[in-house]
Amino acid sequence: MTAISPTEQAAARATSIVVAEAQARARLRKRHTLVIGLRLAILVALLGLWELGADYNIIDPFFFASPSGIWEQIWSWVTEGTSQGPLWLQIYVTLEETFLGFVIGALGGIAAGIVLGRNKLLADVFSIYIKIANSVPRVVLGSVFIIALGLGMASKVALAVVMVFFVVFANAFQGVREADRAMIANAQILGASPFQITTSVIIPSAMSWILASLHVSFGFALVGAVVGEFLGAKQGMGLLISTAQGAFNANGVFAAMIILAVMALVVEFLITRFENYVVKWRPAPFNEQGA
Amino acid sequence: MTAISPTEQAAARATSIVVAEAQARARLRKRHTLVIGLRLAILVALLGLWELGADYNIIDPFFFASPSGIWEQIWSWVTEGTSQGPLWLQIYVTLEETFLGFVIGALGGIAAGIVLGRNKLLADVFSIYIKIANSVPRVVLGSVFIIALGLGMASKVALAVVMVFFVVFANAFQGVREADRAMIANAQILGASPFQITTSVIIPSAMSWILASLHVSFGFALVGAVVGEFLGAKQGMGLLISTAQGAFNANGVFAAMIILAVMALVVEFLITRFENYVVKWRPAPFNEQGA
Amino acid sequence: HADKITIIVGGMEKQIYLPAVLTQQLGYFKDEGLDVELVNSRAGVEAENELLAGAVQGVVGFYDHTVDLQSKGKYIQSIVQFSQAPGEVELVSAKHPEIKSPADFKGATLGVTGLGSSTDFLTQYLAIRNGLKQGDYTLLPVGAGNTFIAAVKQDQIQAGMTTEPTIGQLLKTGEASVLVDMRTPEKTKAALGGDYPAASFYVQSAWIEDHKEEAQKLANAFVKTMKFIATHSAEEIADKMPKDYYAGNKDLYVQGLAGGKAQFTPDGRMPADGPETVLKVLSTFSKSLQGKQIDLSKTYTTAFVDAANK
Amino acid sequence: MQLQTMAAEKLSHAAPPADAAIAIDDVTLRFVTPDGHMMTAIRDFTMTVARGEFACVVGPTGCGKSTTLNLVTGLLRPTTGNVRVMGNPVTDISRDIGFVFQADALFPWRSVIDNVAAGPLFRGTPKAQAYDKARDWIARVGLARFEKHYPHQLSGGMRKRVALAQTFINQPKILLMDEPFSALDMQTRTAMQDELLGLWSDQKASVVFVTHDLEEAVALADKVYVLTAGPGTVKSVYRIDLPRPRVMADIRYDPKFIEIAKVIWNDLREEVQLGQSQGLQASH
Amino acid sequence: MQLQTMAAEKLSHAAPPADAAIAIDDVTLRFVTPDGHMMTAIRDFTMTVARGEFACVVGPTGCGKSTTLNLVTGLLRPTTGNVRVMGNPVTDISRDIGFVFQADALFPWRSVIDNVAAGPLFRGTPKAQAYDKARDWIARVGLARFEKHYPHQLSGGMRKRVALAQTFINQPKILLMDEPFSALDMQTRTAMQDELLGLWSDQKASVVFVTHDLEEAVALADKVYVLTAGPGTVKSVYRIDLPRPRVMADIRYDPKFIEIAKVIWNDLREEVQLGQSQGLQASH
Ligand SMILES: Nc1ncnc2c1ncn2[C@@H]1O[C@H](COP(=O)(O)OP(=O)(O)OP(=O)(O)O)[C@@H](O)[C@H]1O
Ligand SMILES: Nc1ncnc2c1ncn2[C@@H]1O[C@H](COP(=O)(O)OP(=O)(O)OP(=O)(O)O)[C@@H](O)[C@H]1O
Ligand SMILES: [Mg+2]
Ligand SMILES: [Mg+2]
Repeated sequence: MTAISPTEQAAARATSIVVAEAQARARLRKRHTLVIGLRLAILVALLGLWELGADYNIIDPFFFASPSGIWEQIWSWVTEGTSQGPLWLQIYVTLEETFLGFVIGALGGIAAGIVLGRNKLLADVFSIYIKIANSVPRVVLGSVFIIALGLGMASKVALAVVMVFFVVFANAFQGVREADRAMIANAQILGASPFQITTSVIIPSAMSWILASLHVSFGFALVGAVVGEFLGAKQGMGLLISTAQGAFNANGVFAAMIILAVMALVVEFLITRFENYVVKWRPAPFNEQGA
Repeated sequence: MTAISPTEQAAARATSIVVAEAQARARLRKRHTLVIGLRLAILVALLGLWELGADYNIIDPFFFASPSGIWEQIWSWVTEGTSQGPLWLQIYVTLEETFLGFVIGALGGIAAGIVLGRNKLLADVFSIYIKIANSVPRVVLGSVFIIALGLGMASKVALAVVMVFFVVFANAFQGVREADRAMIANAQILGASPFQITTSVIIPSAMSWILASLHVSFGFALVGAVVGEFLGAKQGMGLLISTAQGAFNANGVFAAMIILAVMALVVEFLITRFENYVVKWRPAPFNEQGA
Repeated sequence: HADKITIIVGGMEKQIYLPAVLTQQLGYFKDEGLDVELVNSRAGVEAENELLAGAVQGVVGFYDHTVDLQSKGKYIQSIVQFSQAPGEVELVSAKHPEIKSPADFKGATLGVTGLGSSTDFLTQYLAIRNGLKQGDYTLLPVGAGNTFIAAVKQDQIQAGMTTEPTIGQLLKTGEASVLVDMRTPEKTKAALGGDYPAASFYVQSAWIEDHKEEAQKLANAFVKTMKFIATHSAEEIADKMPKDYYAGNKDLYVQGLAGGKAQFTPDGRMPADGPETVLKVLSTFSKSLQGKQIDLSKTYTTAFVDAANK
Repeated sequence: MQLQTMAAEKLSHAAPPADAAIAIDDVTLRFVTPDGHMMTAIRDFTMTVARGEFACVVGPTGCGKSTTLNLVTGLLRPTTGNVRVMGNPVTDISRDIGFVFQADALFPWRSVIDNVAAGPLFRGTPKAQAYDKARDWIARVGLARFEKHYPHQLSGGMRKRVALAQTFINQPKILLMDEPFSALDMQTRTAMQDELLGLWSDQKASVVFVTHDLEEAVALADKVYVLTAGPGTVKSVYRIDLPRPRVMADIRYDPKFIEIAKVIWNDLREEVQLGQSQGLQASH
Repeated sequence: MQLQTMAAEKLSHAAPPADAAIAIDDVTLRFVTPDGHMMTAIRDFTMTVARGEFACVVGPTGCGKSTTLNLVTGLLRPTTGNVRVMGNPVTDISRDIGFVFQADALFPWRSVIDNVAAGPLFRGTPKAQAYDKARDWIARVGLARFEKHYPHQLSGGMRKRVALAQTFINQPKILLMDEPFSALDMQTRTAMQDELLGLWSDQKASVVFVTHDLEEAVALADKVYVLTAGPGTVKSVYRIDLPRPRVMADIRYDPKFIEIAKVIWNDLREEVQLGQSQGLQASH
């Protein structure tokens, strides 16, 4: 052992911290690669099994399609268009309906959740009617909407709205009710008006509730729009599925569903982005924390 | 003013407390009456407007039925049975499917939510697949289930399951992620195994999340079962609706929906009961607290 | 410039409604100066409701709806008749060779697309005509397409009524065979005792009053198409249809079309005894028709077709 | 001991005057216990804080100190009796009050500066001004380096200081503080006490200050309330006549101070022991 | 001041021996701050607690005391350096440890008795036995009447006592306590201190006790660690040689005690002042 001067020691320490932090970053990167790798592995394994199953007729491709067939179908839609026009138009139509429905339903759900969550009397009186409305089969509602709103975009949007509304409402309502009472009291004492309490305490604390419901309800909005298109439409992914079903084109049905899934994932990615931005104040769980 | 002895004073105080508490109880009772009254008033007003609208043909009863017509329809179903057999049998069939689907979907959602919520790697890898599955239109799934599971109860239950699963999963997952990290750490230090942490910290703290999703998802299970019956069934409320629709019998469609709503409310009542039992430890919000 | 006319088709890809899309594909609407928009809706009720609500101008669907709706006080009229046979086939599962005619339906479960649908009434009519009573058999609504095939495969139905392309699909795999064919007028007469007008183009009676010109133009376009069908081979017709409608298996589509082409009327005209047959079939089973007086002459008109054929 | 020679003067209970800043008049408050019974938290409680007065409340743990403050804010309602603030009955949560909660009540989604600026922003102060003020107060509680941190990134004592800044910034006329300094080290605590006294004398505020540190109570207060154990009620009230301005770092060595503290301490000790034996009794 | 004549002996830093109950060896821990930079919470931190030793930690607020305890429990991992408990590197959260958190960590859905019984139940003690033990400990902390209450129905001090009972009932070999008594009144605090000392000597436990009350630290400890402000590191370590058993109610009047407290106080004050000026500096 040789003696080390204090400055050397300090320098050594600083180096070791830099090294430790670089290692931590490398670990994070490695983990990210691992996650992507595992996801891909699962995807490849599933598709491989499916394709094999279809080849050996264990999974009847007549009913359940096959990855290669689906791919061909998508390719043909992309290059040659669908019977209803170009593929991107179908996607655009469905996406527009879904988006409108999602936004209206989510905003409505959040607003209703906050209003009823903040006012016990209103909640006691009206929540029973919301429960009733939620038990109405959407397919039947679909027909009612078509009668009332016609076969245009409005009825699909309405159907997407009712798919989204209840999920978001339920969560927003409960989220509001769960807001910490001490924090509300603190805001009140600091001088917040009821409206300010809502915007600066209630909404931030209900945010993770609302976001959780948004994650699941975009898929629901998509389902609503597609069901609406099923019931009657001249454009859209739902019609594409309906036509494919009618023509025993399992590949077409699954191809359309995969396109829907990709749409959902893109929006999901955006919601997650938004979520990370909104809840960046949140502490990491102890076991995931590391410099 | 006459002098009062200390004992008299104490007695007077005790009395005034008893009086104050009796008053508080009376206020509670009065509020309950008010809520019920308001609910009924809204119901009566809605039905009255509907009936009037139907009478004066503002609301076309051919499309939107009328309360009196609905009532006659229900009465005729009750007394004479439906074309598919007695009404209670239809209710029973649908309720059984719904219940099975609800229980399986909810348990599955909770289990998946807890497993993925507790394990970051699994969550990172699998949640993307759950998102994809959630974007599959349920109507398409319906025919896939009928192909795979036949036209019996299984396919309706499966449809109810997929309606329930995602909502419950999303909430259970987020609920688990929200569990207070200090509390988890405390349990761990007190000697809890991972399983004990799950049962005694994670589940209780995710409970209000799970319950919120159960409220909304029973309605969804009902919708799933009914849609399944729409696609093909021998019995059930869905078939009743579909038959009534086919016969342009709007009263029949709405009557069936009202029966569904009543079923949903009964179950909702039971869930609320359960909720009150489970979360009785919860502090009342400051403004609703009172002796 | 003409107003936009919206027409609901009860399944654009279905062969029985083929004239609708074909007219569009052949450009006959444009030739007439019409701006027609076709909307797909596989659930029949939606189409009728929309028509009655006035949101669309016409529907391509089964003629029997005009009769049924009249019993409920709503008047709609077929102005062009596409087919004189239902285009439906009663298939029997290969697992049940013992069923050789509708007379053997006793104790069997029979697949129909939906309760109260045309397939429901036709199936029951076949059974009754062959000496059975209601209750001797069970009806199961299984829809069309995949679910129908699955029901046959899983032996949940022993026989069932459906249309192309489900027929072709099941025949191809040999899982079912034809028991009663109602795709040609001759065979339909044999099975039902008369012509059975099915696919048709109908509109609200009130609409005709103020839209005679449009109605005529529509009739002209459709009649041209009916003639095209009559004078071209199945293959030539299939070539005109969007590729998605036969998705990779064009042969089967052509085969089905060849077998069913005869169901189409050559001129769009209502077969003379057709409406009666329909009324007979419906009034035997449909509760809403019982005890009601139906004026068949208000359910269709040949005026426009006649003019078009001139 | 000769009370009359002392600066601490034991006051007798009396109905509060109408113009007091805070007047709690013969209040009883009962809670419903888990087994459905009623539990009296405080009983026959009477307390008056005049305008510009600094009152400290001491008493054994669980005797109802926090409950008393909650009554003043309007977060809890008395079962019987009534509470007035600035002469008006308490019906809703008042904006004139500043309240430092015993437990953490910061907004976890707001950074330190956003937390501190919350009050002025709620009250309509322009943004720039509110943030300037907030920065000033953050510096006063010694957290300038932590402006952008979120509460969960702070230590317990730092969080408490943020809560203090959050309340002080509003310069409330009535200031309620529930054990505000117990998580602070002695030096920081002294600095905060000085800050508090400064604010109090600048604002002519009325203060109710709950603490377990009797010396702190005596050092700060005009008036010390000693509560009884069990269902809390006022056991005795002492007026502290130590001269002002008081310098926190020195006052503890003042012989008058030591004497007063001793007297109140004896009074308090009885109560605390009683409270403990009550707790133990019921264990059998 | 003559250090050699005193019972407080300033120890020099040295690498910890292998058999220590707790050995923190040259640890640095950095957090990511909101603006993405790294902030050093503790640096070059070395600390050893022998088996059966009672160590107190004092230091200005925010200096890294809680962080140090979290390192020992395994809730936080060091950026560099390593931490050993009972000779083994800390990889996971250990069951041999008892930890009284600075903030509330009770289970709000469990009543007092269920909270206290949690530890034994988790560790597989039969139910009846666990509840008997829990009842005993609840009585010891003076909460027998509140067995069935839920945490939100208790006062702050009561909740803290439940947390103490919850930890003590497990009779841990290593006991970490983060300002456990700061919410208690003096009398209750003394009782709890006696309870703690009893437990410690019965169990031959090793204790790390964080407090802001220097007198409390000196009264309880074998060894007092004084931490520096800013990124915390050990400034000095004092060995307290006051005889045992110590009686809490009396020890404060022991002249030796007063002397020791004074020495450490001077040492600490420097740090605290430094910490404050740091906070103020950055405000510009
Ligand atoms: N929501 C509640 N339900 C039932 N009892 C309650 C409730 N809140 C408080 N209590 C009871 O009221 C009493 C007084 O509580 P409080 O919080 O006012 O005490 P405290 O004097 O502030 O004590 P500490 O010094 O420990 O903070 C306690 O016995 C407590 O158990
Ligand atoms: N998650 C975190 N992210 C960033 N900084 C943190 C985090 N947790 C703690 N810190 C910082 O680490 C430092 C030490 O905090 P710690 O809680 O250990 O202090 P402490 O000595 O316990 O103080 P107190 O006496 O106030 O409880 C503080 O400056 C704090 O801001
Ligand atoms: Mg308190
Ligand atoms: Mg700390």
